[in-house]
Parts: sequence; structure tokens; C-alpha cells
Amino acid sequence: MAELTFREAVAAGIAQEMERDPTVYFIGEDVAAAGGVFKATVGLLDKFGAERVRDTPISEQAIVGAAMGAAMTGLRPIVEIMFSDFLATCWDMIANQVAKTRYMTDGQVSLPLVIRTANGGGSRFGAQHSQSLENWAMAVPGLKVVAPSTPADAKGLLAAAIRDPDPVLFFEQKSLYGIKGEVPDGEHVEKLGTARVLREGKHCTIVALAAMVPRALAAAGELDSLGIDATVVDVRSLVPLDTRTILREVRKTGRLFTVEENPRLCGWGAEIVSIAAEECFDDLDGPMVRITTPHVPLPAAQPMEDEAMPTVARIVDTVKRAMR
Amino acid sequence: MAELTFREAVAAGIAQEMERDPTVYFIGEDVAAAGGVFKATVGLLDKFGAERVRDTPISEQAIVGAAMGAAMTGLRPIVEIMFSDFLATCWDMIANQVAKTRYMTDGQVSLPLVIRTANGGGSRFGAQHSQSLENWAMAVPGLKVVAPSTPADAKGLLAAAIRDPDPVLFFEQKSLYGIKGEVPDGEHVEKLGTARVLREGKHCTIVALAAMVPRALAAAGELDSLGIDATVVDVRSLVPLDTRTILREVRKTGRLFTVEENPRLCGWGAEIVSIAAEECFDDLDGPMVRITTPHVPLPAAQPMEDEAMPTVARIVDTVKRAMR
Amino acid sequence: MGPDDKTRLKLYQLMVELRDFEQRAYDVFMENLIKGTSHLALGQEAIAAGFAVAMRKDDYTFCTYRGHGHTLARGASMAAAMGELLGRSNGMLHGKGGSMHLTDVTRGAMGSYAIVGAHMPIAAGAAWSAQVRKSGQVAVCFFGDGTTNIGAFHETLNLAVVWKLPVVFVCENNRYMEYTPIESVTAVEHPAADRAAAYGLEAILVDGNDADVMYETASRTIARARSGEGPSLVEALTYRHGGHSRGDPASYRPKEEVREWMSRDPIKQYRERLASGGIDEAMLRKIDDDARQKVDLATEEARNAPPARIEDIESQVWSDGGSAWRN
Amino acid sequence: MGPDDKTRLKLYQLMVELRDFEQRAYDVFMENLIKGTSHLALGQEAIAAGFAVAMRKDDYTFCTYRGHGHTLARGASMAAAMGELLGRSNGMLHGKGGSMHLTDVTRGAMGSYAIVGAHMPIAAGAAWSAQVRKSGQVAVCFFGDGTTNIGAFHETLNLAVVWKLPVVFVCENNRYMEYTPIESVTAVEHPAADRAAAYGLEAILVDGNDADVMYETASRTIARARSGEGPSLVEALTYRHGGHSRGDPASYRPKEEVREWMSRDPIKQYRERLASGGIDEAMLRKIDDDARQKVDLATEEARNAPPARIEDIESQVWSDGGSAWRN
Ligand SMILES: Cc1ncc(C[n+]2csc(CCOP(=O)(O)OP(=O)(O)O)c2C)c(N)n1
Ligand SMILES: Cc1ncc(C[n+]2csc(CCOP(=O)(O)OP(=O)(O)O)c2C)c(N)n1
Ligand SMILES: [Mg+2]
Ligand SMILES: [Mg+2]
Repeated sequence: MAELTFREAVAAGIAQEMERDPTVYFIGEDVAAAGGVFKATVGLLDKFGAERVRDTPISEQAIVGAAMGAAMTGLRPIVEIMFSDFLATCWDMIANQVAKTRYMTDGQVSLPLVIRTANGGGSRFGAQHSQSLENWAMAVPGLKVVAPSTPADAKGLLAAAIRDPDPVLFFEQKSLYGIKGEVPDGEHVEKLGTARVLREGKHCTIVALAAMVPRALAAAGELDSLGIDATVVDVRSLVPLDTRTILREVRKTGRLFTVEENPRLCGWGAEIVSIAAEECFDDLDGPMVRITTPHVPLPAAQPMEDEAMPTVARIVDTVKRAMR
Repeated sequence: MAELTFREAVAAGIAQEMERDPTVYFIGEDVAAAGGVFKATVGLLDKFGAERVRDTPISEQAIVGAAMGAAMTGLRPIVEIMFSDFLATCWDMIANQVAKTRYMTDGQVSLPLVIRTANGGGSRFGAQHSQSLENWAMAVPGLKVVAPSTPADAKGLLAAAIRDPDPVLFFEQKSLYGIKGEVPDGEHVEKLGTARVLREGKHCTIVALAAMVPRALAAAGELDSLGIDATVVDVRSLVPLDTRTILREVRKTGRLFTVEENPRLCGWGAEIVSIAAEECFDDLDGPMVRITTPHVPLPAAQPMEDEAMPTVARIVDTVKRAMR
Repeated sequence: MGPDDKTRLKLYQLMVELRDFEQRAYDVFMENLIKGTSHLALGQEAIAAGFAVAMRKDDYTFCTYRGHGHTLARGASMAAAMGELLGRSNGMLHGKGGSMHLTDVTRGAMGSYAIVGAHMPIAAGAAWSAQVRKSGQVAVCFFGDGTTNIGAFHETLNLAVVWKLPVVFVCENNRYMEYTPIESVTAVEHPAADRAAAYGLEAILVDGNDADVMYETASRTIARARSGEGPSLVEALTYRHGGHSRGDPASYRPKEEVREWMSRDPIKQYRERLASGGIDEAMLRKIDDDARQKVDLATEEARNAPPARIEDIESQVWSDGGSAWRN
Repeated sequence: MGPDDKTRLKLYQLMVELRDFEQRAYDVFMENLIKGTSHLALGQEAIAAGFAVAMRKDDYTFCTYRGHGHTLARGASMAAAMGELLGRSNGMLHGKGGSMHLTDVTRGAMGSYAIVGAHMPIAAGAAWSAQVRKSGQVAVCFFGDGTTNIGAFHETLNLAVVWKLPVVFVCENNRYMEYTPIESVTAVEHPAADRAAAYGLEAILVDGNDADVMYETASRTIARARSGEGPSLVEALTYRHGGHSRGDPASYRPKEEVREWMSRDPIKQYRERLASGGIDEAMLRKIDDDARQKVDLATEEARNAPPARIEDIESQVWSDGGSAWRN
């Protein structure tokens, strides 16, 4: 096992797959010579050359569209959209073209294509560079959606996304790029659509994603000392969604909390709560509560941004009060 | 009271406000000379002239951006985006610029601007011209979201949207354009953020929006004859959301069903279910169930499209089985 | 000079087939058998035929909602096309796509896209793939005059030139974006040709109603792409004989304009040229008759096919054939 | 000829103030007082100053994340700008926007936008509003070379010309989009000037490091817009003295290129021109000293201001001052 940062693990995942499969190509803005603005693709140009690792103009529609056309005709492209906020500038390509073309042609084309993007807040970049937008993708049929929380998963889930025969949106939380963790040596591939139980408790189940996972774990630690024993589940993949694992854990504890970085309305938390409300209502012992950023654009200044996003303190406090 | 079609009511609402307020301008593709591809703006060019009612190039980003710049500087523009599916081509303008600029500037600018768009399925147009996308807008802080179900509301809520000092996305369900209904004579303005209880029942509450409202009502009629007495609520406005009315009705019956035209994941139904799951858990007598289109792009052929969208039969059947 | 007789007959035959198919599509629509919409390319046949005849079998076509002709021109089944329009289970997409999305990947017809401009970068992407796979394939992308004003047009042209992609962009300037005259919403007279220089490209403005010209233009630009010299942008002047889509009587068009363009019908013109060039009238008549018969058969087959299958609704979202988003 | 002495001194003063502010922003960043990012326009001051001096008080400025200078040039408070960079409650946006979003509507500084190209149609919209309100106002929109390759650029230019809007588009060609040389991703040599013809516009390519040239260009294009003759597209050649954003050492740039451009520093050049044109050295020194003092005071004020207020998080989503999405 090597200790890697999250950003190194991303580069390692791409490198592993590009080595294995000559049809994997990687394009994006400033990704080649510069190694990406988050330095998550450093070294790839040197390893794989300028044909397979290419800088593009600032043309998000053309970038995603080009990847789609290439995926339809024999390549397995990886695209970087620098910040997930910029997905909006190519949303037609993603939501209307990439997501729907296989279905509309009744399976005549496959779209093995990965769109990687830096997601989320915590960098004091303001509302146009800080959004957590995994829910935009989740709401569109035809897209798979993945968001890892550790360096090992960054590598393993990215590798799985690249091997997947369908389009995958891969969200890399900016606030995680610097964290370090053990990453298995040699080929490492995870399985999409599998949640991971990180902690088993008796009293409630806290479900979290990406940067909210370490916070949920820290909160569970504090709650323990208050006599509340919480299960913590890392969702990892929103589509496919591992409802089997999630519902099993909810049933065991009878209480569900979700921790979402995104703004309040229509997030993945609402989806999971709604599934539980329909499918395990009788196992519930009390209200299900979502912990989210308020429904506002994210402010830039450090104290405001820190307070807006779900903090460990707010998770602890919310769970404590709801469990009273 | 005059009987108008839904499309006539839209034109009447725009005309009422353009007459009243000289700062209201209307732009879009084929909206002026042609009166819109859905003929919902016929007559406006003649009434208000080519300066206030303008055809644009096929440039959705420029259209919405121009409206935003104009709204910041003294106009109250109305924009037509021909099909809601095309919102994706200008999603950055809507989700990142229009929605966030007031907040980012801490209130230095106001954005009194309405984006009208033809929404939803039932026209056999296929997956790129049939989406119900009100949830995309609902998930973005800074946008108000309205979707009327009757000609009277089409006029009254559109007038309210135009008068509103904030950006409103106004979804006109294509399958409703042809329906007729009484519309109050003279000035008619509704209030945003108010749901309407259309039927009061004892056993369950069915919450619906836009084209699903008549279906929910028809289903309630059939359920009645099966001994199930359902409340039906027309949500009308997703942001602001009239949670007071909705939760009150859910509390009264103890059972909640939502009927959504959109695909399965992360819709407004999930939001309402989640609010109920947190705020009136103790009043619930059983699972809350969402009735939606499956999580697939909408197919084109008539039998497939009809079956994919929530039908009266499916609503009846779902409620009946859940209430057993 | 111009193409040889065999090629000319092929061009003529294709144009007649596309014309007859579109006219039949109009007729069945009037019978209320087409439930959705349809956008006919009546009058624009020379462009589709000119390019299709010049293309290699494994080249890629990308087109729009006005794409029946482009798809059929690559050899896709007429019965499957008509079936798709009628929402039948024999449809090319088994009812999932409808008139606006005809696709036959086995023939290189890589799809009809219904959002203006969206297919342009996708076509560039197929060309990129051909380039790096060194397959020698070329992508040809058809679009309208109105499409030149959308952002995706600009992004695509720039990228295609910078990457020297083997792709030919063909603007079918039929003078209208839906109901609006193109000149009223465009900053330059020739929406594509006047913009070629903005991408370092030659301005190519040709008569889109002349099948020989279109064949020659296609051959030249495809050869350029195939030899690694990069993309081209062609503007072909043409005219829609009918409205924008089903039910549009196109009454916004000046009568004089319509009359003038109808007199320049690409098929009538070409038939006369062939006849005066020594092609036997009987041969032409046989092509006409065969085309009509082909369309008759295809229509019959589609009419008799059962409706699209409800059980297909939840298939083919994913490569495993299904649509499961959860376990 | 060129501008008169009063104008020249104003141009010089503005450039020095913008330079000193940016340098101070860099310093406080190095002190780790700026938590987010910041994009400095060091070296590009002549463009901001030339336009700001030529603009009427009620004209509109739209700029990018690299917008400190453009905002300050309109007369916005330096203390409020520095406060915003530092995330203080005295910030121009009270901490909500940060470095990339400086805005002072009372000065016509209509916002700094952080998504490439997005502000271009918004600027056109402000011009449309001025046009129909017959206010005589002009909108000026600044953006970079890299921005010319995004779709919004194309849509905006076309619309602005078709509607003859009173707007001036100013491309600050500093040769790089972030870390990538512009020529490696652009189909033409001059990303804006070579594309003007695609919108029926004159190609305007000027020395963006010459304040007199920028002032003259600004005056001419603004006058054209104000008189109803429509938009202009200006390409001003310039250079970033530093990296793209905080912490970028810009080591990807050839040393020779950097040396050459540094020798063409717009402020140094202009100071020499003024001095050799008979302006008293003491007068120039006073401008230099005043600017430094102004920046000192502003920085002091910002440093001493309390941090942005947490209670503001949920305010100003809506015009009622709040953020309620439910009742
Ligand atoms: C982004 C987008 N905007 C608007 C439309 C609606 N629309 C469909 S066809 C069309 C006109 C296209 O004109 P043109 O490019 O000239 O092609 P033609 O129909 O003449 O073949 C419009 C506006 C669309 N499909 N996509
Ligand atoms: C749509 C979009 N894509 C990418 C980015 C990231 N980005 C920020 S600045 C920049 C380079 C812009 O270059 P240019 O237009 O030349 O302006 P400059 O920074 O040189 O002033 C990029 C790619 C962005 N903000 N928005
Ligand atoms: Mg056209
Ligand atoms: Mg630049």
C-alpha cells in the first residue's frame, strides 16, 4: 500500500487505465502541459504523449461533444470539466445528448465516456466555482454518477468508471484533493453502485457522500460520547444507487439522517429519504432528517462559507436534537 | 368570465402586463411574426410593436443573457425558450448567472425577469423535446419556479411572475395548451407560492403539478367509487413552495402521494415527501408514495409515451394498493 | 466535365427516392398516421445525394431532425424509417426516437439530432476518433442556416481546425430558421461562408440545388479531409419546398420567392440535364417507377407492422440492455 | 495629436492606482490574508484606464474575474475592494462574492463574472436596455483571448450586430488562457480581430499597452455605439506580468517573451512619454505617492474591518432581502 493524496490517486487511476487500454484518451483545459489546475493529472502528458493527453480551447460544449462522438466510434474518452459549475455551459451535451442517445437509438450506440470534474465548496471561490452538482446529474436518466471520499476510492472508482460501458459523471470534491490515504498497490478497480458501511451503530444511520463522509464520521465519534451510536454509510455512487445496503442499515437503526453538501432542495438526500419513506416506513422510529447547505448560492468569505456548509457541529447538533 | 384555451390565456397574461407596464419586453425565437411555435403569443407583435416583441436568432445563451442584462438595468424582460429541453443550452446563464448574481452582489442588482418555456411530454416528440424540467430549476437557489394547470392560472400566475421582482421560470405544459377554461375578465393576477386544494378527502392526499393535476383529479374520482376519499392539491408553485397548505393536508389524511411527470430521481415529489418525513412524521399512517415517469428518457411512439407517463389508471392502482 | 453517367444516374436515383419518401411521409401525416412531428427536406435532395454518393461506405453522417433524406441516402431501410415515423415496432429505433432521431449506425448514419447545433461537436468527435484510429474515415455534418448563430457552431469549427479533424460541415442554407428569414437574425449575408475566415477556412458557397455541383463539392472536401488537410465548411444554397414542420403552411414566405425557387427544383433540373445529356428517357422513367414502388413497399410494410412495444420503455438506457438505477 | 494633458494625467493616475492595488493584493495574498483566489491584471492597466477615462459616468462596465482594475477604474471604493478580497464585512459584496465578483452598480461597474464568456450576452442586454430606454448609455465588456473560443462569444456578437446594440467588446489578448498559449488552441492568429468580419465588423487590432491608443480606441468605439451605429469588437495586445491566478509562477512562459513584454510595461512607457512631453517630474511623483497612500489607507481599512458576517448567509437571495423558499 502506498500513501497517496486524493489528487495523486486520480492521476494514478487515469494512468492505470490508459496503460491498460489504448483506446482511452484524455482531454480538457490545461490538463496536459500544466497537469490540470488542481494538479490532478500531472505526469500524464509525459507518460502517454500529446496525442492521448490533449489541451483544448475553452469550449466546453465542443469538448464534451467531441468526447461523445469519439465514444460512439471506438474510443473511451475521459474529459475534464475544470469546475463542476461549468457543467452548466455544456449541459445540453451532457443531459440531452450523452444521456439520451443510446436510448433514443434503442441501443445502436454505446457511450463509454467519463466526465471528471472538480466539485464542491470550501475553497472560498464564491458561488460560481463551488457548487456541489452531483444532483443535477442524478436527475437525468442515462447518466451514472460517482463521488468518492478517499484516495483509494478516487483511484478504484475512477478506474471502474473508465471501464464502464456507459457515461459516468465523476465528481472529485475540491476540498478532498489534499487529503492522504492508503491506496492498494497494483491494479485497483472498485465496483460502481456499491455503498460502503464505515461504522455500524445501534441508534441511527447517517448517510453521506464525498467530503461529507469524513464529517459524518467525525460527528459519529462525537455522538458516541453523547451516548448515540451511529452507523455511517458512504454512498459513493448515486447512480447506480446501492439501495440494498442503505435500506438495510436504515432498517437496522430505524432512524435516517443524510448529510449533503448541496443546497437544500431536490438533492440525493431527498431521493434516499423518499425511497425509505416508501419502502421501509414500518421500520422507522422517528422523522428522517436531511442536513444540507441552506438553499442559497455559496458565499465566498471563509467564515460565511464554513458556516453555510454542513459542519461536524451541525451534524452532531441535528442528530442529537432529533434523537431526543 | 371568458372561456379561453391555455395558450390564449398565456398571451392574455403577457398582454395584460405589457399594457400595464411599458418596461415589459418580450423576446424569443419565432415569437413575434409567427406568434410562437405553440401559438401562445399570437397577436402580441401587432399590439405592442416590433421593438417590444422581438424575434431572436437561435442563440439561447444570448437571449437569456440579454434579458438578464436588461433586467439589471431597468427592463422587465420576458423570454421564451421554445422547449424546456433547450434550457440545457443556456443553463449556465440561468443557473449560474441569473440565479446567483443578486446574492453574489449582496443585493446590488434585482432581476425581474421571466423565462417561459413549453414543458413536458404527450406530443410524441421524443426525448429531446418532451422533458419535464421544473426540478432542474427547483434545485438551483435563486430561481422561482411556477407551473400552472389551468387557463386561469396560466394568465394569473404569469402576470404574477412578470410583476415579481425576482427571476421566475414559468413552465407551460405542452399537453395543456389546448385545454379550455374560464378565465376571469379584467385584470387577473394570482399570488406566487400558493398551492390550491382542489378536492378535500378523508383518506389520503394526492399532490400534483401542471398536466398531472387533471389526472390526479380524475384518479380521485375513480378512487371515490372504490371507497377511497382523496384530497387533491395543485402545487402551482415549486418555489416558493406552499408547505403550509401541503403539510396541513397531509396531516389531515395521514397519507401522501405525489404525481410527477418528470423521471424518477430527485424530483419535487422527493422534496415534498422529505419535508413531510421530517416535519409531520408522527401524523403519517403509512408509506408515502411517489408516482412518476420511470427513470428513462421519454420514448417517442404514442403507445410507449402514453404508458411511460403517469396515467390515471396507474395513479388509481398505486393509491389503491398502497391504501390496502 | 462533371461526374460520369453512372454516378449521375445514382445521384438522380437517390434524389428521386428521397423526394418520394418525403412526399409519402407528408401523405401519411395528412392521414393522421404520424403522431409526432416531422421535418421534410423536400427541395433539398441534391445536397444529401451529392454527399452520400461521394462518401465512402464507412464514413460518418451526422444530421438534424430534418434528416430522413440523409439517413436513407446512406442506405438505411426505408421501411424502418417509415415505421419509425409511424411509431411501429419495425421502426429503425423501435419507436423510441421518432421522426427527429433516425439513426442507422450500420450504415454510418450516426444519428439525427433535434437540438440545434448539438450534433456539430459530436461529428467533430467522430472525426477525432477516425483521426487517432488512423481509419481514414471522414465525418460529414449537415445543419441549417439558423444553426450558424448558436454557440456550438463556433466552438466546433474552432476545435476542428485546431485539431485538423477529418470532418466536412455542410450548411444547408434554405433561407429560414423555422418561420423567420435568416437575414433578419444574422449579422452577415452568408451565414456560413462569410464566417469561414474566422476559422482560417476557405469560403465555399455553392448551388445546393445542383446535384453535380454538390457531388463535386463533396468529393473535393471529403478528399481534403481524408488526406489529413483538415475540415471544410460548405454553404449550399437551397430551399424548402414546404413548411418547417408538419402542419406549417409556410405562408410567411413571399409568393415570388417560392415561385422562383420551385422553378429551380433540383430534381426537375437534373432530370432535364440528364435527358439533354443523352440519357435515355426510359431509363429515367424506370428510376422514377422503381423509386415509387420502393416507397410503396416500405409504406405498406410499416403500416402493417404492429405498434411500438410497451415493454421496450425500460430497455436500452444502459449497455446491459436495461435501465436499472438501483440494486 | 493624442489626448490633452489633463486626460493624460488622469490616464497615468488611474494606471498607477490599479498597479499599486494589484501589487498590494499580491502582497496580502503572500501574507495568506486572501483565502480564496485572485486574478491580477498587472501589466494590463492601459486598457482599463483608457476605457474608463473615455466612458461617461452612467455607462456600464462588465468584466471578468480579472476585474479589480476595471471596477476600481470606474471609481469604486478601494477599501471595499480590498475588504472583499480579504473576506471582511466592509467588502464591496460583504464577503458574498470575493475577488472574482467585484461589483459597484452605483459606479456603473455592473459586475465581475467568473464563468468565461458568460458576461458577454449580459453586457449586450444592458446595451439593449439602454437602446430601448434611449438613455444614450453604452456598455463596455472586457474579456480575454481565451474567451473568444466559447459559444457565448459568438452568439453575443451576432445578436449585438443584428440589434445594432450600443456595446463595445474589448478582448484583452494577453496571449494565454490560464497556462495554455492562445495560439495552440485557436484557429486564427488574432482571436478577436480575425473574427470581426464574421459579424460584419471592422477588425480593430491595437497596442493594449499604450494608454493613448487605448483612450483613442475607446473614445472612437464608444462614440460609434452612442451615436447608434452599433457595436465594435476591439482586440488589444497586452501581457500579464504575473501568473494566471494566485500562486501561479507562470513558468510555462518563455523567458525571452517575458523579458520583451516587461520592457513594454504600459506604465513605465507612459511615464516616460509624459516626462519627455513636458510634464513635470514632481507632478508625476505626486501621483505615484498619492496612489501608494490611497492603497495604504484602503488596505489598512480593510485589515481593520471585522470579518464577513455569518448572519448574512441567508440574506439577499430575493428582492425582499431574504432567502425563504417556503412559507
Ligand atoms: C437549441 C435549439 N433552439 C431552438 C430549437 C427549435 N428549432 C428547431 S428547428 C429550428 C430552426 C433551425 O433552422 P435551420 O438551422 O436553418 O435549419 P432548417 O430547419 O432550416 O433545416 C429551431 C429554431 C432547437 N431545436 N434547438
Ligand atoms: C466556461 C469556463 N471554462 C473554464 C473556466 C476556467 N478558466 C478561468 S480563466 C480561464 C482562462 C481565460 O483566458 P482568457 O479569456 O484569455 O482570460 P485571461 O485569464 O487571460 O484574462 C479559464 C480557462 C471558466 N472560468 N469558465
Ligand atoms: Mg434553415
Ligand atoms: Mg488571456
